[in-house]
Amino acid sequence: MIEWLFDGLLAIGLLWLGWRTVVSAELFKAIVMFIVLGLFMALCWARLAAPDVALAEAAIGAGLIGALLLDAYRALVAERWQADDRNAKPLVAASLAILSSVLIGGLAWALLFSPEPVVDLNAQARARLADSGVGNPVTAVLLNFRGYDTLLEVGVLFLAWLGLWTVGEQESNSAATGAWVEDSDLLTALVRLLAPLGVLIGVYLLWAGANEPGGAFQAGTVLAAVGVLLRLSGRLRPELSPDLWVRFGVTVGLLVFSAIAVGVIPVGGNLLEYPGDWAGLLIVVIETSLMVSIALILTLLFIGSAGLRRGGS
Amino acid sequence: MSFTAAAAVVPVLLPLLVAPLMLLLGQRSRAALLIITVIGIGWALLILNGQVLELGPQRYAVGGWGAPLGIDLYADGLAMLMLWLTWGVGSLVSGYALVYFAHGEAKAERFWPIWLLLWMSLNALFLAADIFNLYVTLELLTLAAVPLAALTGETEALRASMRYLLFALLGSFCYMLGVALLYGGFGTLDIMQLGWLVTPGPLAWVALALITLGLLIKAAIFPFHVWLPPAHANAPTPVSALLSALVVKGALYLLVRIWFQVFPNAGTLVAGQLLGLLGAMAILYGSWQALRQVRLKLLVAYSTVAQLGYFLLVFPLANATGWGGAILQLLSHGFAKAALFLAAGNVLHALGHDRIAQLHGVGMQLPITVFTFALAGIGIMSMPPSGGFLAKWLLLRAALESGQWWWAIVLLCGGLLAATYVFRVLGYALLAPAEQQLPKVVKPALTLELIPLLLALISVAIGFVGMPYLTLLDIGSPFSGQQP
Amino acid sequence: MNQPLFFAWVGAALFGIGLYGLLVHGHLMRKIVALNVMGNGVFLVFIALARRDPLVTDPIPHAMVLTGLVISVSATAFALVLLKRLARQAQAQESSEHDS
Amino acid sequence: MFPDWLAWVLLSDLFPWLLITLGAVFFLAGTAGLVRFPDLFSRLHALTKADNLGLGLICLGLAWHNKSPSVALKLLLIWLLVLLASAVSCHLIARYALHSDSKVWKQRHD
Repeated sequence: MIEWLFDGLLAIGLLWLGWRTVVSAELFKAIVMFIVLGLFMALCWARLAAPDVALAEAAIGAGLIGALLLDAYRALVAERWQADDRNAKPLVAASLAILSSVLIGGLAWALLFSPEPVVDLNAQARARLADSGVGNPVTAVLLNFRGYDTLLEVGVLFLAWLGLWTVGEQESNSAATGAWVEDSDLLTALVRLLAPLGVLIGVYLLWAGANEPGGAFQAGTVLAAVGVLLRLSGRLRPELSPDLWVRFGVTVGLLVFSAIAVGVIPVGGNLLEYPGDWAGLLIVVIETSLMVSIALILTLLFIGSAGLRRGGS
Repeated sequence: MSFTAAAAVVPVLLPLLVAPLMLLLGQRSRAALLIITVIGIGWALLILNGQVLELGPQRYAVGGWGAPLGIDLYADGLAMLMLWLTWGVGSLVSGYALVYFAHGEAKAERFWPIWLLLWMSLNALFLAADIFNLYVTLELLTLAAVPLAALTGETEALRASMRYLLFALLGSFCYMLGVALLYGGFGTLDIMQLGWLVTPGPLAWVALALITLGLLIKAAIFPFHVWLPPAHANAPTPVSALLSALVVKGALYLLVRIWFQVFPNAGTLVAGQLLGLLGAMAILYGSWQALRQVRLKLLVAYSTVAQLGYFLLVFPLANATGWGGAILQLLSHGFAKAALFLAAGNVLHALGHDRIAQLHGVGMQLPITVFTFALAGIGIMSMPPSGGFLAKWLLLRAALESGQWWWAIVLLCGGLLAATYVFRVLGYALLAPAEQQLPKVVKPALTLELIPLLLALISVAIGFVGMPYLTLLDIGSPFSGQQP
Repeated sequence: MNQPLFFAWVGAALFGIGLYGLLVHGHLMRKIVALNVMGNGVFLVFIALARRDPLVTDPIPHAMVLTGLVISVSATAFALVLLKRLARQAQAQESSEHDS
Repeated sequence: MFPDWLAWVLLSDLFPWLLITLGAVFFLAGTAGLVRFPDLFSRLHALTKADNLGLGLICLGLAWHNKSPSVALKLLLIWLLVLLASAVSCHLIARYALHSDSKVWKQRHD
């Protein structure tokens, strides 16, 4: 009973936040609602026994996307952008609402009559877990069973950085004219304390990921949080045009992962088929290099941010 | 196991490795890396092609686990044809781009890694046999295509790319929700296993509807075409060619994979006619819009909207003939459209504008380019002898044989409209200029004129390779064994 | 009714709400936020279905959602960068047109 | 020295729930302050003060309930981190507001 109460409250919270995100009259409110929605999602993942996802969601979904959205919001306000924000007319909006409701109804109907799966992939994954080289089933799926997906996904991250480099600008908006908040003792103290602690937690998550919730993505995101903190407080000011070190950093994960993926072909037989006892070690090497690239790329996403500045202009 | 068996992974892994190297090693090694990529992929495709011809469809278990736990790659005749198309158009356009970007290092430095990843994602998409892996390749494709479309940095291009990105992401999420439903209901992600396991029911129908919707959005099929013309027309010339010739084909390819392999029994009369109707609307509306355009590149882009519509006729005309015609349409349109966009780009570069009504005298100044435009136009307006003609002739035959004469009318109208817009451009271009005054032009480099010509020649030549094409297509086809 | 189905329904509803937001708003940033709501809905359906067996959760949807999360943050970040650039450039263009 | 009833309360299963409930009350108060208080500075005051205390009580209650030193240590760490983060972010927001001349509410005497 108490469980249903909790689930019910969680569901109502999710739906209400989702709804407010979509219908709030002001953009700023919508963004805040979305960030809170992210936190509720993390809670929901924890409730549904998905700690790996909860960790990633709290760091990425709520934290990083939230910061990115607020940053973009600030840039738009600073530019006084006359956005094309004509919303649909009431009649159109009503028909769209009906359309969406029909879609939700159809989905609910489909889910209600979902057949019982014949193939039990869960059991198969658990049965082969011992051969995967790691003890955390999610890590096993990500880096071994479905490692090919992850390899391509690292390509997506690399592309996000390339896209940023193509269309991004450095501290472009008018908000970037104010002075940096550098003289705050409290902020300095926070950075001094959090930066090493963040690095410690990141490395711990990487190391723990083999057998417990965690892994390269969670670790990379925590490191990126440190990077973003340094970036937003003006202590780290990377250039948009990357020097050789940055180029190396953003590609090292992809290079190491694909080199190992190909390198094991003569020994293991297939792409990404880690030979025997080497699986665990190779996965650690891959995850470490992935962590570096992920942390760097996620930090660089804030390259065009105005950062923490005094309220000028 | 030897590397010959690993031929299937080269088209994916080679560009994936070369892309970061391009970024690290810089300008000097660019041409060398490019040549390695082109030759490496071509060589791997030759081996793979041999295996497919000899042994039938090939499966490759990444990681050695095998589906459903692992991810399999799968190559049949259709996949081979798409891979060859990508290789052919990709290599030639790469050559064009080497010259095109020679005087703009800032753009070139960004173009090359992104384009290689785009190539990689196309190859990965054509080889994928796992519906979630396909989602990842679709996202790769989007996140590579959009920055390329925005490469010029002009406001119009940025606005078009933004719209493109939003549409593509909407399509992705629809597709991914369909994948979630299928996994929830049937417990596997492998296309072939799903084909055996999927049972009709609410879950399967809703999943198919979501996946189809997502892919139609990504393939810019009418009425979801609105993002395509501005995005394709405002991109740099080589990018326009790649986007129109290859990128939209990814989603269409996936559409037939899902419909004919995951839901082999879904091709009911109603669903097929409905998709065919969308195709017909795309043909008529796209051609009509192309006719009304003022700018050459937009005309070519609207022509893409129309030409993609022909492919959807494979759903009502689902038999060996229709299948052969529809796939051939993808191939010949790929080459012809790349040629058209490159030729249009040459005109734009030479004149500084691409307003159709002011093309007088271009035919005298840029004879090769205008000839290329005409040659590629033959396929677009489906006149013999060309791949485009053969494709539409097969579709026409399929329509008449199955008694669905209404598609034949659409085909004929589409061809007529296409002929009108192609001749409209040629008419202006070949017209003698007023007052005997030739327009001032910046002549493009010879390579920039020859490469589109080569592409146009290939699009015509495809009309003559009927038998080898049909042999390859038959391998692993849902209509395998039937006489087209 | 059981817990997985319940949360899968919530996920479906979030997807629909996000779709409504995407279509009804003209502002590009509202659209980006709405797309992310849709994404959360899809992820919730995945994770809910992984709970079919209440004793051992299925790790495969978890891995797929992690992949999806990273992809969606990449796409969102790129979309926002594009939006910022577009906003600045369009605004600059507009004001210069007003001046002349 | 130690009254029996106090020992009984501390050892009973009820005590951690008491702490958690008390913590929740503080959260509620903080939220009420956030919604009802007239200006940014008093809102920040209500939010950070009351919520930090509330979280501390909840952490204490959970640690008590769990009876494991390592869990207690983790909870303590969480509380300290939140204290630190909320102190700094409150400070930054207040400073930003001060610099951009946010209105300070004053009691009107009339």
